[in-house]
Amino acid sequence: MTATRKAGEPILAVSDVTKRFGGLLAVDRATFAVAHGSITALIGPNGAGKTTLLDLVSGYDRPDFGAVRFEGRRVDGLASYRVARRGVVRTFQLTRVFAAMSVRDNMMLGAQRHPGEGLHRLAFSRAAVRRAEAAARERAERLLRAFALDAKASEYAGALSGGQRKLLEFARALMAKPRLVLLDEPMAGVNRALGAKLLDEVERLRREEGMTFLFIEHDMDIVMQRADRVVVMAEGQVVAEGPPEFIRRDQRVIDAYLGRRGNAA
Amino acid sequence: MTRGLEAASGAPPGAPERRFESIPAAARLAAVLIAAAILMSFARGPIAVGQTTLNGLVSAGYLALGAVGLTLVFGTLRIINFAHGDLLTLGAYLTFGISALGLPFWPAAAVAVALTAVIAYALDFIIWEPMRRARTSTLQLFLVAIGLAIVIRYTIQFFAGSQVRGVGQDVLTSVNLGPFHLGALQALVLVVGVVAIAAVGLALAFTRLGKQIRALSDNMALAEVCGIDTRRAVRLIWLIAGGLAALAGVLYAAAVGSVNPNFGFFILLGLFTAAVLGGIGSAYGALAGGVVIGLAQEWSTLFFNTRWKPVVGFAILIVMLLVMPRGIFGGGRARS
Amino acid sequence: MSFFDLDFWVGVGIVAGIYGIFTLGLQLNVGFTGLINLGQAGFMCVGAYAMGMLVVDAGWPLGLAFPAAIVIAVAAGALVGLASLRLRADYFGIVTIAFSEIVRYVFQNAAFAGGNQGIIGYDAEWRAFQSWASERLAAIGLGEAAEVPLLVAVWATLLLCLAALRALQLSPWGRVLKAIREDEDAAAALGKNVFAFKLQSLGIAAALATIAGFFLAMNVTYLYPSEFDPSFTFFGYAVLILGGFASYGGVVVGAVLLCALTEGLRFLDLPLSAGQAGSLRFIIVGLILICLSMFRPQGLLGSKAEMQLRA
Amino acid sequence: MIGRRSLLTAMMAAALLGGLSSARATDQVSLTIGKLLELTGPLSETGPSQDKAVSIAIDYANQSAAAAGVPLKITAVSADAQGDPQAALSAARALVAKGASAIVGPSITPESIAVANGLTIQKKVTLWPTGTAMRLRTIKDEGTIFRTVPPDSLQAYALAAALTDKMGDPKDKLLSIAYRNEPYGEGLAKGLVAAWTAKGGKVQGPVVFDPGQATFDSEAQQVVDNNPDAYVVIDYPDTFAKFGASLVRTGKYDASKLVVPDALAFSTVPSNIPPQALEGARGTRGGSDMSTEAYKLFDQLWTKAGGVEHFALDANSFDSTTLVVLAAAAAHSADAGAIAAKIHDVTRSGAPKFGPTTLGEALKAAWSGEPIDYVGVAGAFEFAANGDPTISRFDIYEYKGGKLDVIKQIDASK
Repeated sequence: MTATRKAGEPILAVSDVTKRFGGLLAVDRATFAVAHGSITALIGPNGAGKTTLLDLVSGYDRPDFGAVRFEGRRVDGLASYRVARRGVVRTFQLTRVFAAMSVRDNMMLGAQRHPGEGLHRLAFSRAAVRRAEAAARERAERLLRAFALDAKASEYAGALSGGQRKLLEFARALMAKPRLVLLDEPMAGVNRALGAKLLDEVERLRREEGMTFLFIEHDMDIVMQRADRVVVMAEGQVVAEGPPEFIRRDQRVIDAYLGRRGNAA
Repeated sequence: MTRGLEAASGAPPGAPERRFESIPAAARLAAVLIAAAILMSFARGPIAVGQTTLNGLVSAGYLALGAVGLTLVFGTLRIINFAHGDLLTLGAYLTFGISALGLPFWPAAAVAVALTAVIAYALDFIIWEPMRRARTSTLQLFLVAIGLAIVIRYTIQFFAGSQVRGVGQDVLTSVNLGPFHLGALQALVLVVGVVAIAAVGLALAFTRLGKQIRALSDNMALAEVCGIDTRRAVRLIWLIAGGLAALAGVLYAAAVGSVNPNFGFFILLGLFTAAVLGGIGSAYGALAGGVVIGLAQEWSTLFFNTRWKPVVGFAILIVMLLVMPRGIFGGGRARS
Repeated sequence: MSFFDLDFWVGVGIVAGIYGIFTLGLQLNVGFTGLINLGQAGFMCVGAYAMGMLVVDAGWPLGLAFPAAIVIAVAAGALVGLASLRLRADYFGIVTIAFSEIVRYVFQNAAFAGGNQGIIGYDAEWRAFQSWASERLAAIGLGEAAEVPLLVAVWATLLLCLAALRALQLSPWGRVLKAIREDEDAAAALGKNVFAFKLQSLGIAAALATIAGFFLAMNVTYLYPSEFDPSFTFFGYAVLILGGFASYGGVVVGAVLLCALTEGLRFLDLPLSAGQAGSLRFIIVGLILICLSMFRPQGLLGSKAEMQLRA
Repeated sequence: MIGRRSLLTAMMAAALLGGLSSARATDQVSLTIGKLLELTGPLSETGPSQDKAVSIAIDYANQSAAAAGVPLKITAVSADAQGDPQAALSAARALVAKGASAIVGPSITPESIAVANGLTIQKKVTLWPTGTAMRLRTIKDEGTIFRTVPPDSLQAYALAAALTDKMGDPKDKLLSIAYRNEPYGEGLAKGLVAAWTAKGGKVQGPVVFDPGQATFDSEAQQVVDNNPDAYVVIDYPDTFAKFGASLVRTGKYDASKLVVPDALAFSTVPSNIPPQALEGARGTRGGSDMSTEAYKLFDQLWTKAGGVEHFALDANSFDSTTLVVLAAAAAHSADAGAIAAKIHDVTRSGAPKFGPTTLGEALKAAWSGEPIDYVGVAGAFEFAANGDPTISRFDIYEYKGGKLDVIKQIDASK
């Protein structure tokens, strides 16, 4: 399911995006681009504005200034549910699963444009609803198996461990067949082995379904091995952008992020 | 009750209430009210406007005092305390009970105010504290408040009967201030009301405990982090809420002259309107809200048939919530 | 002195059914969408009065006036929702109770609604149906109590609404609703138009309130503003919390138990004055409400696990 | 309070005994009367006085029956209408379930209609509401609803007559009207405006005030504005305690210009109503040629029983209860339908006249089967077919020194 792609045009273009909370300038004229089918890491010290930027891109919050374009069309200012419907799905830093609902139900909520979610369709096109429900259930089962959560399908999501919740939130995001997935520290609290499996799944989805990933990550090993581009933020500004090897040597990055702590990563 | 609900109504990260920020708002409000009064006196004549203003200030007294307790409890503990109106009734009926034992009216009222404060504190100890520890949802707190309101009201009625009871004070002699007239007792109620409002306002602004309470009502989690002993502060809030409610109840009974056990519940929604108008959690807001509601209701009689008076309060409430949800002084996010 | 008087308990069954339908609407809002709707009595007032005025003033047949009244009430629900659904949950609650009070005062003072003289004479067609049905029931030996047809109609409608809401809850639409109750932002991040779902939830609640209002109007044969007092909504919440949070079946059980209890207490024979007995009845209901909310917040049929996960 | 409780337990015992003894005595009739009272909810201020009015009527009837050797034993059961028509219907059903053959109350018309349509018409149980609205007459009650309160239309003429008697010809006289915002007030005010303007009088207002409000100063101001020739305030005692005080405080209020309807008629003014608000005021209430002694007796019974003070229309509840007892005596039975059929026989105009002071003889005469014309405390009751009192004789009274003094009687139908 590869989207129509104008040659060379990035899937996501962030230009001069600014956001202020009272006196605090959380994001300051951030400008960068994410290429189709790329796995881009967004790194930077705590408080650099990474999560705020993700909120601005996903419509969870509205930028004070600047533009966010997804597949060439502006999305800043749209409500978060409209951005999601355009094919941009996100996960949260503090995982947000529907605790009092089963793992399977959590997954089923990921399905997009489900006819069963409209009262009129429920009443009049019951066949379409049944078909969509079956398709969504089949995709959910497959994803749950991929993330080793199928055994827990009928348990309450609230009963899962921190790591399992992270995986569930990620799997749920994939339910929507998104074209761009924004992950906020997907590996936090996930054990090494399961983390590697998750990243393999990311690469498989990029290869087979052409999905693009932008993820916030603190673990430099993962960034260096898995990301094909890196965007570095510090104090609300994008200080550097480029392939991982280039970023490792860039002086600005070292000062802004690595250097300040004195020891090389 | 729901993560969504809790997050939406989580501790409001509004700007803490600094004394300076609230004075301009109070000044702006006073200016608006005075301008409105001047404007109306062109249309309806200064005497009519003056007289209704006096009438409005009398009811502003007990509305404001009743609303202060309500907003502090609502602001800090997220409790939509539907039992608050019945604390007013409790204050008035304890006064009757104590004065029946021989104490004159006003000393009996003082004892009743103290007693109601202690009862409010005890209720927190028995009901609200355990529920807070069990981190119950807003809905459960709201339902307990309804149950408590019914129990208080009908326990009073069980012992005192539902018939109307005269307060036994002289409600007739009136004082003439130039062209305006005001019942002597009403004047007393007005004076006591204004003095109490000022005292509460100053206490909250300048005393250490007052600051703690306002900080708590502004952002409970933040207050805890800054080392405020929230347990003691919460207990104090209940003492203040109960005491002020009882005082408002006594003032109401004295100003009106005769009451039955339903009066507290009947003006409860008026207290809510004042609290929300002023901005939930802000004590100054409740004081200002009470004044605005008191004046608006009496001024409305100049323009509309008096049968519509009760609707004025509710109309203001809805307009305020849609236009200025954080109220005149309010902090916190009113939008989910 | 017979406690088991058929007429009395048929009457209690009717009131329980009316509260059941009314509280199903509350449950949809509170238990399944996370909306604290304190104005349900106001929607019932709009619906019942619309039906009454359409029949009496506009001369419509009941069969047309009743569905039209539902549409009008749903429109009122949408209006309230559009104006206030963006507010914080507790603010929304206060707006809805202010709305229901304004509606009550308008119908008490507005000349078009009969002022505080109320509205009468809208139940002629229903009375005809009732007597026709009574003869049928008498033929099969159930003719004793006059109100049995109303009881049957109320409970048939209640069970129908219960089944419909339960089916809705198991549908994808219901799933989204519950997700919104859990975490609005997460639901929005999955592409769900949270505002639209809340509006639909409020609209359906307004429709259910109107159906309850219809049967209330037929039961008391006279529309009068004090029938739609906020205390009706509070009693509805007591039914909800007794039956069980987020459980439609619980609403039916809660309605029967609470109505049977409050009405049954009328036969409490203590050496007290009438006034004291009257007060005691309410003290007992109040204490039940407090104890339930404190010690069994999930009520009878609600799920304790869900409550804890959410707290 | 204590006095009443021991009284109550005595009556409870009597009820039990009554049940047993009926088997022994030849045809001892054991009548149960249902009290449908406003004990909780928005009208709960009316409950206690109505409860007392029916209780003292029953005690007085029991004593009179015993003295006259009439084998009739009366007990009471009560239920709470809660100020809500649906609760009133359920309460009425509880009363019938507890054995009530007649129901005294409820106090507002909406509840009366709900109870009538839902229960009493079908069960042939007589209903004695104190609500006066004409709406009650739009339902076919099949002779089961009787009212001892004069209908609004008649009382409106009585008020107009009382005003004319005091101020002379109404032509160009300014009458300021205020009423409490509920059926009783609205109905009477409409009738009065029509009656007054028909005679060329001018009307100011009506100022409508909401009973739930705390202060009435602004409303009171509008009543006394433009110095009207007279005021009429249609209200219940609980709100008038506040409204009257507000009127006096305006400083421009002259109580002698006030005329009030029957809801504010008390033999002695309750303590929470400021005396200056009524001193010199006039009023109307249902009357009869025995009014003075009847009210004196009623007042004695009321004071002797202790407890709550007078409230609106308590004499009417007293009369309703007495008429039910008389009808039961005439019917020799406690059956609801039999009682309903006998009401007209105990209030037949032209038959031998009896009153509260001669209740014993009335009971004996009724028991012996002759028709009688019982005249109650609150007026004579020749009931029309629809159960409303036809005789329209009204007392016009004046308050002097906190006491009610009947100064004149008029016939409002002329």
